[in-house]
Amino acid sequence: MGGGILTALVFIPLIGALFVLMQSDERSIWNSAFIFSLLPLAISFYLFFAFDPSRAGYQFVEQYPWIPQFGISYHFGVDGLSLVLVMLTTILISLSLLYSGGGDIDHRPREFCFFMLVLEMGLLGTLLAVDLLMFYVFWELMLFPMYFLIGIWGHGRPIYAAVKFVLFTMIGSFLMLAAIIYLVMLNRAHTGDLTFDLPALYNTPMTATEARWMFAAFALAFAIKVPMWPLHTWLPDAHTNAPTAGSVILAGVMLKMGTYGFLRFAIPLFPAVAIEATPLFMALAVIGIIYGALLAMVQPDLKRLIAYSSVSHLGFVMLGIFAFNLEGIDGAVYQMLGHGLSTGALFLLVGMIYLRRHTREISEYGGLWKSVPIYAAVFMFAMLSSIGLPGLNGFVGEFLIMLGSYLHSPIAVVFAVSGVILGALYMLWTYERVMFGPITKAVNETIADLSAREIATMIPLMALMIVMGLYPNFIISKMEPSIAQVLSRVHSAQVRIDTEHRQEMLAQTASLILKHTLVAIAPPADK
Amino acid sequence: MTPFNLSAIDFQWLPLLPLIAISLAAMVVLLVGVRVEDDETDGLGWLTIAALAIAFVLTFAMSGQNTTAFSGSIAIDDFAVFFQLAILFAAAVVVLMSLNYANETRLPGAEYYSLILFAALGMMLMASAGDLIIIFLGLETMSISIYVLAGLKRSDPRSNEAAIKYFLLGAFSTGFLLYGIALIYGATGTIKLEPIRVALSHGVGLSSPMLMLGVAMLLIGFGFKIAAVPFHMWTPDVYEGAPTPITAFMATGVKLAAFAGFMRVFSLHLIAVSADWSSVLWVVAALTMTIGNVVAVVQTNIKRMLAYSAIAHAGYLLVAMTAAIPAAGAAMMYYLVGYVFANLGAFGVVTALERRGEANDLISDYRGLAAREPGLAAAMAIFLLSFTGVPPLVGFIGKFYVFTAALQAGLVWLVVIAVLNAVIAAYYYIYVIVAMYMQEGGVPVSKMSLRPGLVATITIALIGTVLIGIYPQPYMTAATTAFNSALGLGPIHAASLLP
Amino acid sequence: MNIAYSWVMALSAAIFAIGVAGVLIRRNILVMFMSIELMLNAVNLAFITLARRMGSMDGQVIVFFVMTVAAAEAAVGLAIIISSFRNRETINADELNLMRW
Amino acid sequence: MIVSFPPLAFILLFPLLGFLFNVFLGARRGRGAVNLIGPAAIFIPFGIALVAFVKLLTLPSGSVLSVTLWPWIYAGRFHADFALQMDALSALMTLVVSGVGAFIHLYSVGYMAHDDDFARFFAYMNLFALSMLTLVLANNLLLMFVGWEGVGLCSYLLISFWYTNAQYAYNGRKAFIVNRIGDAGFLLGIFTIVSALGSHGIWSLDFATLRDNIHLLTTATATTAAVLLFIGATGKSAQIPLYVWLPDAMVGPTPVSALIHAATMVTAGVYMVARMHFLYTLAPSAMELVAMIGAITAIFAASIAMVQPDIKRVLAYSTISQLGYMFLGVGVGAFSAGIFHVMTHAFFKALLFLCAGSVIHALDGEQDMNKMGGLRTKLPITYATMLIATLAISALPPFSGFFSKDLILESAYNSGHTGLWILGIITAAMTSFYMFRLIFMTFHGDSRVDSTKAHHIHESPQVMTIPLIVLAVMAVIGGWVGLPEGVLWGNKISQFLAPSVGNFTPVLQGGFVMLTGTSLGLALFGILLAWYFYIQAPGMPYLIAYQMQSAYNVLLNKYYIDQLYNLIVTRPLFWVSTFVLGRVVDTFMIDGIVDGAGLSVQTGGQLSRRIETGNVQQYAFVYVLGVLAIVAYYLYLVTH
Repeated sequence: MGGGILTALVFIPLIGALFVLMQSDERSIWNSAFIFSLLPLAISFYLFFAFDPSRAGYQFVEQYPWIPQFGISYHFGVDGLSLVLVMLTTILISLSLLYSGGGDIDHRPREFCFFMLVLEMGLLGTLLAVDLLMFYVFWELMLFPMYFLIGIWGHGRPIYAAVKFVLFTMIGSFLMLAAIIYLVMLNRAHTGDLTFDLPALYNTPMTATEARWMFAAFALAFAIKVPMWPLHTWLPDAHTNAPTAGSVILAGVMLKMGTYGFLRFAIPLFPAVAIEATPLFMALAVIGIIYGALLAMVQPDLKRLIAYSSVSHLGFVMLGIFAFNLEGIDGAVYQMLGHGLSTGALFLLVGMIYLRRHTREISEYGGLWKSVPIYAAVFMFAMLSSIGLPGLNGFVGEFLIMLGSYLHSPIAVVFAVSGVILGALYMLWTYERVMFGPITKAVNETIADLSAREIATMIPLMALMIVMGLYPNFIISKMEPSIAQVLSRVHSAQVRIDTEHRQEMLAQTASLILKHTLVAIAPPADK
Repeated sequence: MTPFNLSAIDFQWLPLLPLIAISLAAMVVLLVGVRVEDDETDGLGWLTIAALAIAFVLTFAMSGQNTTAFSGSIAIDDFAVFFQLAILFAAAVVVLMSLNYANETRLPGAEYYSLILFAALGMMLMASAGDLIIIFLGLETMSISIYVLAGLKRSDPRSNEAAIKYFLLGAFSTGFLLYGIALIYGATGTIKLEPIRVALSHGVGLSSPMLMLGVAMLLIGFGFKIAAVPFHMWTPDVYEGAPTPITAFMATGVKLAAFAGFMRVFSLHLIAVSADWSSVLWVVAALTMTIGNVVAVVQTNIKRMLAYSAIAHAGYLLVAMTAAIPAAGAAMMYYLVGYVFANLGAFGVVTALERRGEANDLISDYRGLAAREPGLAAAMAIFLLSFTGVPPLVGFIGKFYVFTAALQAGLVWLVVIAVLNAVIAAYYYIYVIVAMYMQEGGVPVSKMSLRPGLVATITIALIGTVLIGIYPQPYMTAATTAFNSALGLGPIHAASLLP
Repeated sequence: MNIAYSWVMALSAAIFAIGVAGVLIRRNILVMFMSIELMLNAVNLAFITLARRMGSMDGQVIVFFVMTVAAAEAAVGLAIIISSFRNRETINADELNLMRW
Repeated sequence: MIVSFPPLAFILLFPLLGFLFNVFLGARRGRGAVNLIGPAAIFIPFGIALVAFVKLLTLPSGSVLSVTLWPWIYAGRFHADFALQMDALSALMTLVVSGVGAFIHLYSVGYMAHDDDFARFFAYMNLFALSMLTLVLANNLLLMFVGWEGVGLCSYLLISFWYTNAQYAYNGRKAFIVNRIGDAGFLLGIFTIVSALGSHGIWSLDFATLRDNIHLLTTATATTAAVLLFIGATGKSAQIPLYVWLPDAMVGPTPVSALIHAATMVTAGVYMVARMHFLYTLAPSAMELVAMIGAITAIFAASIAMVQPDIKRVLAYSTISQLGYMFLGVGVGAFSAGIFHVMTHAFFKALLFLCAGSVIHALDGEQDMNKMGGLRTKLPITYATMLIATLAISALPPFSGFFSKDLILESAYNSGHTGLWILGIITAAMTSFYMFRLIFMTFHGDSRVDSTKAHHIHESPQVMTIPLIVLAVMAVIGGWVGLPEGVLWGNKISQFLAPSVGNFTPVLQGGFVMLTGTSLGLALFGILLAWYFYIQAPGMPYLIAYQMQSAYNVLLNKYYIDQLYNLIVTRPLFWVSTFVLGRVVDTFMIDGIVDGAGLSVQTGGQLSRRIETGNVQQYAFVYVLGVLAIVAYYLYLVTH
């Protein structure tokens, strides 16, 4: 038993949120919110060091009955996989609160902090829940705070973006709920005991068809979150219109929930189907890599650009996951963290400049280095980490991903590396247009360089980027056993698969997932 | 022809105490109310609440008895008790909601409150009917009172129109219901439900045209009350025109009663022929959900929107009904409880914006509400999210429960339809939240502090919506035991419910 | 003899149908309401017939209930129609469409 | 034998410290501190490198100094350490990099004396030193890649050092992107090796491990890997087809051109091939490719160099050409010869650039040789040193270039690549021609300098001239470590490098006199031609240019390669992204479907709400329709 530490971790933000609601003056709102985000950070640090890497299973487990009638239990646990993402979450939330207090959020700060902290609760709960229904509850819970963040504090067309974001995600998650229930019923029908506990459901006997449908439902929900091509179109809108902190959390943490879902649920629950679907997902991932990069290249809006670059980077993550070997998945998870940091940093930087100039149009800038050297330097740093310069966090992930995928399918990597090239291309080009050249607009000559608060926000990120680039082991060693566990399920399924049928099954899965994505489902004549 | 033997009937007054209490209270209120001015009717309101409270206690005392009275015409089982308690609670909250409203809009207090009581009486009667006649009587007692209540704003043409429409169509569908009763009677030779079940389970009159038509007619009759497509047409108009608390009452009390009767007859006593009606319900459910949601998307008036959402929710309930398994029954009962809470809350908020003369019931009137009345907006948001089915609110657990039951019965496609509908539903519910939180304008709210009744209503609803969602087990157990008691199974261990 | 019963049942069905048709066709609310009463009476006829055929009292008892209820309904219905007439000065179904869509 | 030698770490430490100092304190501490720290950060490593070198000489041949700093990437089965090693090859490269680098840093003190961004400049320079030293000292392919990309980054930063000029910024990006393309190939090469060896259970990229297990690779795999790695080399070392960035890189400060784009970074490709020689020897066809690309690049670049008016561009193309030689060398299997040329080239080409820089410095920024001439009196030291360098690059004995280049050509011939050898000697002639063209146009004849600048032409300060002299000395004697076999102490350097890069085993022997004779003769011919054109008959070049207008333009515009790339790569890429993907797929198709779904719901609602006419009779009508439907269904059930 974990002595309630995970409960504390998840619900302290909620307490904080309620506490913030009681605050009246702006200063104390920001301070209390920040402090309440520091507590989970501290706890997650403790977890990180107290975590025993030699054990693969869940640690600090807490389990109490919640809805016994359905065998639903209040079940928290942390393993290597969730551990690192919990770290990422707590860090980014704290930093974005720290930053947002500096003037980025000019109205209704109380609600803002409230929703940020509720969001943190949702995210942490999603990561730590071991019970499927608990997971679903938090999965939905994290949706709405973000919806409010985008809708209330967003710029441009916030409402369109917020609603699009919610509906897009809901289609997937509702179908996933149906799949969850179906899976549980199936398990009950075979084993006789009714439980939503994830480990208990791993060995549910099911026919290939059932497995495919359920995998499709899960995969759809997660693929939308990731987002995988072609389900990505909500992302640019959401990012472009979201407030800075919103974008940071959205790109930094929320997208990872999709990939996390694949690793934690979709793949271990239905390994056989996952293997069938590998070519499809690898193809989609590679398309996403190149597609995202190419579109990022031609975006006139900084945030849209970074949004599309996220599509590209998450494509790498998916590629690594579906390589189905330790190197690939290690890399994928590492890339999840790395992308969280670098993209988070980039969004923060864009927010900072937006705060000064109230535009994100690249064409509005140029020659900024002369007026804001520190900003330019920090931006350069974040950019280098984002394009995967060796020695920084980005490289380790990308390298391992491509290595792993190469072992699985070289051709995929041959295409994927073009993503590396294009990544450098659009990032450097953007940097060139924003920072280099003569100052074209007079306003840009007088903008202020980074404030102490802003620098304080960036320093932890940059430090982590270096550490993660030069000494990845202290993270990889923590997460590898859990990843190995996931893999073992896949490999044991691999053995069972008859390569003869794979192509034909793949085709079915593909068409099926396609049908789902197009939401073209009509009831058959008979029930 | 057997001679009419009075002594054959076993007179048991005790089980009827709650009903008697209610009817007495109704008359008292009516008589006292004659002297009361229309703008100071709070006293009557409290009197009504008191009566309902007493009835509540008495009914609660009945729980666990599972007896019948009047040679099976009245069933006093936990099923009945469950629904009656819910009905009484809903009625009480509606009265609470009406306290200020009745004064502000100058409703004739005496008639208003006594009719609410009479309606409650009819609803309770439906819940504990052991006999098709009692169903009919209860239904009529309820309906007739509601007709009047709907039109009680005499000066308001919308109110009149609502009343007329409801009345005409209601009477119209009563005809079908009765015809159905007649045919069942003809097919099985009895109007008592228990004998009907026995007869059917022994294969009497199975698949005889008369029985079939009877089932069809009953289905239509109930379908009208629960506003199932295509018998739903009256709902939006009546919901819009009726005084808001009465709309709330229709959305909660009437729904409860109608489903009580519906389940009593179909899920419990016509279960032997479930194959015949569930296939129809499959289609009806799909249609009801889809039409309700799709049309709700384009509504601009929040009461109409809620009306369509009520239709949609009836659809979700019908999904469970289609499953026709015990678990589904319990699921429906839980769902209804949750739905009642959320609805009372939502209509409470709608009432809060209403003022004499001006309805303020356009969604655009809700713009910027969060800025002016954060608490009110937050409450509304939570109710709407519960409708949407967002965890951990009661609406979500209800949907979860219903889907579980449906999937047990193998209604995968129906569930998929329901799920997709839920997404459509999310759109229009969220749109109201958009208006409240992300837009400017709208109308000011008159001081909530002057409307303690309303505040109380919303608070109660809020607590229920959140609490029953976070800690649902007791209510699930209650629903389960209740439903099984009516099955004659007695209380059953929860888990063994799922076949 | 049984023939007779089915004949009567058919008759009641016919009357019921006529009632329905009346509701659908006649524009005057009062007449519509009368058609509804016609439906109810058709049902009554059916009840009595069945009761007689099966030799049970229930059916006949029901008829009394139905008649009572119908009376109540009539009273309320007329009241509603009148109060509406006060405001709108019409009892034409077509003109009662303030609320739609 | 492997000897642990922790001080190696300090070779990296000091540039790092220098970098950090210049970034965080440089601007605040002021010019004095920077001018001290910046060069010191590379002089000290030079010293350490010397010590290490001596230690290495004392040890038996073939031994390796090494130090493991920390375990770097241990993921799954794959593992790579953050570890350094110094064998003969690394030692030589380290010395060249830190030595030449040191003097160029010194030179920069003078060169940047008037630039306000000195701190940033030295920060970049130190960072470069750090990356380059990491590259040459890395003990595994992956860590080498870290340095590999690091130098690319520094090159990008330094090319666009004067960022306010949009063109410079563009050139910097161009350099980085082209390098990235090469690096992509490099990565794929790494993956190929890992996956191939991995199937034999070997998951390390240590050079030692690779060398011992490389035989496990099939020839096909080896070839693939070798070629992929070579793609990386073509990017870094500006070979066809990825050479396009180097000429544009000349917009950076001249010391940068000297250090990065002449002496060190661009030779990384050669170093890599030599480092991986065991792989290449497994893949003869890959070697053929390397040699061929090298030879062709050499003559191709030389031909362009002959007509360029910009002094630095001439040097840039000559660098490309010389790199071609080096690849020719390693390509035919004479790895030591290639590295030997790397070394000598580092001396004389760095010197050439610094001299050019000194000239440009003197003419404050003028780079067009048509606006120079007759400077030898004004800039005596520069003239003298540059002349030495020119003689060295023209491969005239006893200057350093003669020995290394001749060794390469000789190896090419002896290994049976007669065709490539011919290309080589023709290039030799061209080289001496364009180099002396440069000398003559710059220092001889009568001055064509703008009157505005003419009056204050001055020799550079000592801090700049000393490096010139030092390098000049090296340019003379640098080649003597590799005398032809049998002459005096013979070819010491090849013997020294042998344990690292293996011996060159020629197919056919001798012909030394003939070979040297021809190349010497052609070199002299080139000089004479240049003398005739630019001293004797100055009008002649223009006449020829006029005569062969088209050919001249082709050369002047560098065979229009840039335009070609722009046309077939860049433009289509942007068009596809903007219109095909952006407009059609993303907006129209995908979002179209999404919004379409929403819209269809909306319209569905609008339509179906119309049923709700408000007319109670129509409600009843719908009601009855429902009734009929259900009744019909049941009658159907009954009858069937």
